[in-house]
Amino acid sequence: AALQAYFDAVIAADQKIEPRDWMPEKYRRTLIRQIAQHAHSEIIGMQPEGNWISRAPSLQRKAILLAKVQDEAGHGLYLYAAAETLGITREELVEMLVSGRQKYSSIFNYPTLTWADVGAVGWLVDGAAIVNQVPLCRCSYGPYARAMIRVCKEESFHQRQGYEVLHVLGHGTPGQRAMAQDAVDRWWYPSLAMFGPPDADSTHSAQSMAWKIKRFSNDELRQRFVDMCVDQARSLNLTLPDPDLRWNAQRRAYDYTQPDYDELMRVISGDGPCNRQRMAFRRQAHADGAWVREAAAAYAAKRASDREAVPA
Amino acid sequence: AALQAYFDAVIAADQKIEPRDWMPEKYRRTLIRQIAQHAHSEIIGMQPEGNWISRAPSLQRKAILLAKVQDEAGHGLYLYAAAETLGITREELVEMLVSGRQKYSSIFNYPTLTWADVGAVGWLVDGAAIVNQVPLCRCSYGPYARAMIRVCKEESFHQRQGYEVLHVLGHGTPGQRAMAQDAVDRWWYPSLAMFGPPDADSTHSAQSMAWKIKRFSNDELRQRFVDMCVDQARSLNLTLPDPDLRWNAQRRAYDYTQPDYDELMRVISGDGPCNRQRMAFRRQAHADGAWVREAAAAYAAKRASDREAVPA
Amino acid sequence: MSRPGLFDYLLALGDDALVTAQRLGEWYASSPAMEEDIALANIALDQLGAARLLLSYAAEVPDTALPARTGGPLPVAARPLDEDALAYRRDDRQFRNALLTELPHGDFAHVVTRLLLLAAYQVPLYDRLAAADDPRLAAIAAKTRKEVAYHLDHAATWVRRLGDGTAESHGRAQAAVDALWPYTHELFAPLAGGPIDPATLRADWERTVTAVLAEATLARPADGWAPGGGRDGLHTEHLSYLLAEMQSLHRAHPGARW
Amino acid sequence: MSRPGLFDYLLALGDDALVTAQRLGEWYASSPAMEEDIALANIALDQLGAARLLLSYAAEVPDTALPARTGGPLPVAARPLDEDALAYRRDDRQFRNALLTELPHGDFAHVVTRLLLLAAYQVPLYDRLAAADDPRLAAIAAKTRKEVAYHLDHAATWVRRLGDGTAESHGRAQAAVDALWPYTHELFAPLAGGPIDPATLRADWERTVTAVLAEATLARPADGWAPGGGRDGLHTEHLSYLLAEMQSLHRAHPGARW
Repeated sequence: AALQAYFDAVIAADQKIEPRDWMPEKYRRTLIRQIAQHAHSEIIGMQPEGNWISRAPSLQRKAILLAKVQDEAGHGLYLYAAAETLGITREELVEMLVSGRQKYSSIFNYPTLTWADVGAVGWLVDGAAIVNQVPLCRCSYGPYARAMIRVCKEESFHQRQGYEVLHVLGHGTPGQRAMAQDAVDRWWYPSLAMFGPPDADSTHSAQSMAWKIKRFSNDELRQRFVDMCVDQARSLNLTLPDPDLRWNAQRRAYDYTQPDYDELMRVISGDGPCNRQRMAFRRQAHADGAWVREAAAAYAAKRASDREAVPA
Repeated sequence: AALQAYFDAVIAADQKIEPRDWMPEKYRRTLIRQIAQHAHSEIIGMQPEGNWISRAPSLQRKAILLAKVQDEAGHGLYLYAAAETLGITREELVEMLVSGRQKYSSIFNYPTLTWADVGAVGWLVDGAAIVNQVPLCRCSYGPYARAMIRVCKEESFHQRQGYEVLHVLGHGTPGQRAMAQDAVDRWWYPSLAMFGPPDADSTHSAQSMAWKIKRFSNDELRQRFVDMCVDQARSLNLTLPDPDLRWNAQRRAYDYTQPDYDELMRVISGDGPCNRQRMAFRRQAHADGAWVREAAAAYAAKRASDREAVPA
Repeated sequence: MSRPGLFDYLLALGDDALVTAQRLGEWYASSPAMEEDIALANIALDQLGAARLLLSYAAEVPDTALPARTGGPLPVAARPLDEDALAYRRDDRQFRNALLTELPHGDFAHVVTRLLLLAAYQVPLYDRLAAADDPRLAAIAAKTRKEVAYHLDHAATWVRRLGDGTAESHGRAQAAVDALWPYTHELFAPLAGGPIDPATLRADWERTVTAVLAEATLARPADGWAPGGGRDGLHTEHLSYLLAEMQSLHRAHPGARW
Repeated sequence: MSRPGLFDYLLALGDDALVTAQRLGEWYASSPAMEEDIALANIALDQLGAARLLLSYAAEVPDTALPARTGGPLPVAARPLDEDALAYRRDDRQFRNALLTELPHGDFAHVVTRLLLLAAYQVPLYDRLAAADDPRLAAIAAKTRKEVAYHLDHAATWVRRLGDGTAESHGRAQAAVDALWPYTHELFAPLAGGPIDPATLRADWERTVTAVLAEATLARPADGWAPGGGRDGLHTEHLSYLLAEMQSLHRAHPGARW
């Protein structure tokens, strides 16, 4: 009870819980689930963008895209490390991903059909991720908050790069502009759905808000994202595919059409365009790497026993 | 001795030896080797041309190329069937190919680097093959002679198609013409080498001529090929890469530079640009097909035992 | 004949055939026996032949009958249209083939299973189209129906052999059926511009496929997933790779004749 | 600086780096551990960076210093030249990379073995070029030498682990060494236009590679086959597929900026 009181006081004071601190089991499990899902999303998220590395249309864009996909692997690593501070191993986390027992962000179950999708993913998907994640930099769990600071910094860099890709296309040839508009048309609603179901239907939110794992409601964040995108779309010379999008002077915010939450549920439950492809890719890479990981372990064991064999 | 006399008489009378006839063991073995090598060449020859099926630059050319590669499989089949009449099984023949114990024509160990190579292979390689093979339509062994009649008919169709590919390129854009000239530059000498070493160095020839398995010497056939190509090259708007090529009014034939027979020997012995690739491809396809062949055999066996199980 | 939507309808059928031919063409010299190399090349040639007839017809459809978005969000780059402009100068967002046809090949079981599932649809399709009001389409269909009947027969023979062959072949055949099954639903989705509602082909397809699977001792999957989008130019990530390779040479030489 | 042959020399080095980056880029998210995904992407980025510097320099070489056959039998299509024109608008017959770099990837053993064999050559190469008379080339080399030293170190670590790991990994590593070895000879063949005779790099390379193979308990192959031709634009059949994919988008939009 004293432990619980201390925990509550830390949360109330906007201080950080650290790995050595006592924490409620449910707080720990909620955090593991959330951080793991975020880490898995980075790992699976390498696929839709990696899909265009080999075909990037200039060497500079190829370098930027390679670096971005590399950063995603890096984010996956920090986040797995943050989750590990909660008493779960990397092996367990990876196993949860490849077995399908833990989810990753549903947005990565959509295909990247054209080069403009690389731009749209950067602008919209990374943009939505940032809106979601910036508040997490003040999350109550220290290692997660610190990981998020680093992740958000890089994500905003990626978002900027995505914006630039679309800016060039939006002001390019008619074919390029059409490609960009098509990508924005396809990614807009799935990006809105990234903020989760409407507040009325959101299950875990209340407890997470109390624990300061979550700081704003799904709908608040979604609105923030919409407001941010409207102006940027104009600069991109592109339109958002929502005929009902308009400024509401009373709310001082844009009214907009909600995404199709039934579709979101279908994709979450496994029936998106690429769920199986993404999982098959990840499982194949994991399985193909088994002999290498075994070899590395065997080699390390030999070196360790060599050292032991040295006379004292 | 009576058998030998009958055999000699048939050969002398330009009649055909048939599978049921007695024949000298060495005649049989020579024929098996020659027919098998020819069959293997058709099978391996599918690779350099098949390499361009997926990228043929028009649908019509794609259809023609697919049909040609299909014909090569067909030629492989007739020729294996002709060899089988000499008392060897298809399985043994295939095994000889994938184990590397029997050879295939060295020409297929060169890569097809551009689309123009498809034209050059048709024009020069099939052209040389026809010059080599037309006399075999009168070969003393009946099944082989009959197979060659069919093969030669189709080959001359292929040669015509190769000529047409080059003709379009030779009269096309500067880039197309350069591509065509480059292909002819690379395939000319290897095609000359297809007729084998100069007569002075040719080992099996004398006996084969006596048996009417072979009807002209390597050098006679090579000269016939050169003479045929010179005029055609002119119509193609392309040049043959031999500065010493010129009409010799006395011989009533073209003088020409001999191919590099040392290179021919290196390629035959395994060190051509593609020997390993061609063999690896063939072995892989053969190995990948093993489970299918087993399934087909198991299925056939079940059907056979079903039939036996029917009460009489 | 220039009904609205005819262009897209011809593209859908033509692209199914073209992409099928392209995938089969990748298998040159790779099948388990020479006889099968010949058979697969034959089938590829038939599909390619049908594609050429359909795309040539599409290329001649008057502009007035074209939909607002000619074959997708990007304009077809080459005018005048012909079969090669349509095959080589459209991007994947402009292709109308069903996703089933574009999936990369796995093993031989995958090759023949896909062919079974596709041909079982093409047989009643071309049977019905052979009686269509549109004489040009009817003529194409009359030629093609005989060919796809052979494709169906050939594929069914192999699926029976593999399904009822060895344990390994059974496992591979079942895996292929399971992987491909969800993509069959798209074949029966509404398709504007043609004389036939694809849904009316389903009963025939079911009968054929169910019978072959039963003879092959293979289970019919119970999978509710029904991916689609190909008819609207929304493909898998695989198609653009297929087209990059197929179109590379043609596009590298703008304006050239071949 | 505009020695005759400089253009081809820069292409040779730049194409080695570009094609290496392209092949490594195919491995995104496919390696045995996340740390390795990061490392391989890093190496790909370094090689791509070197390629960009070298091709940009090549693009600025004055026309008078170009050889008669500009980079091959086909003319480079785009003028003015820049790194993208050279990367995206040359055909395979105009690429100058060594064949070693273009071979398709097999397994992870193949990836790290190729990297070892290449980096063991690039380390002494860029060390020597860092002292070249040509200040621009020297500056590029000074930057690149540090990067390739890391590549060598990384690859050597893996080859030791795999060679001296399990029986399976040893077998795979030996198979990779055997398959790739013949292609190393080309690295030391004469190369005009540069300040260094590649043959003089061989002793260093031998020392490095022999030591790593010995530590890895791997046999040094005795294979006399020495395929070549890459420096003259005579490649394997694999390169044109790599380029078809790499160049597909760029070529589909002539004249566009990205």
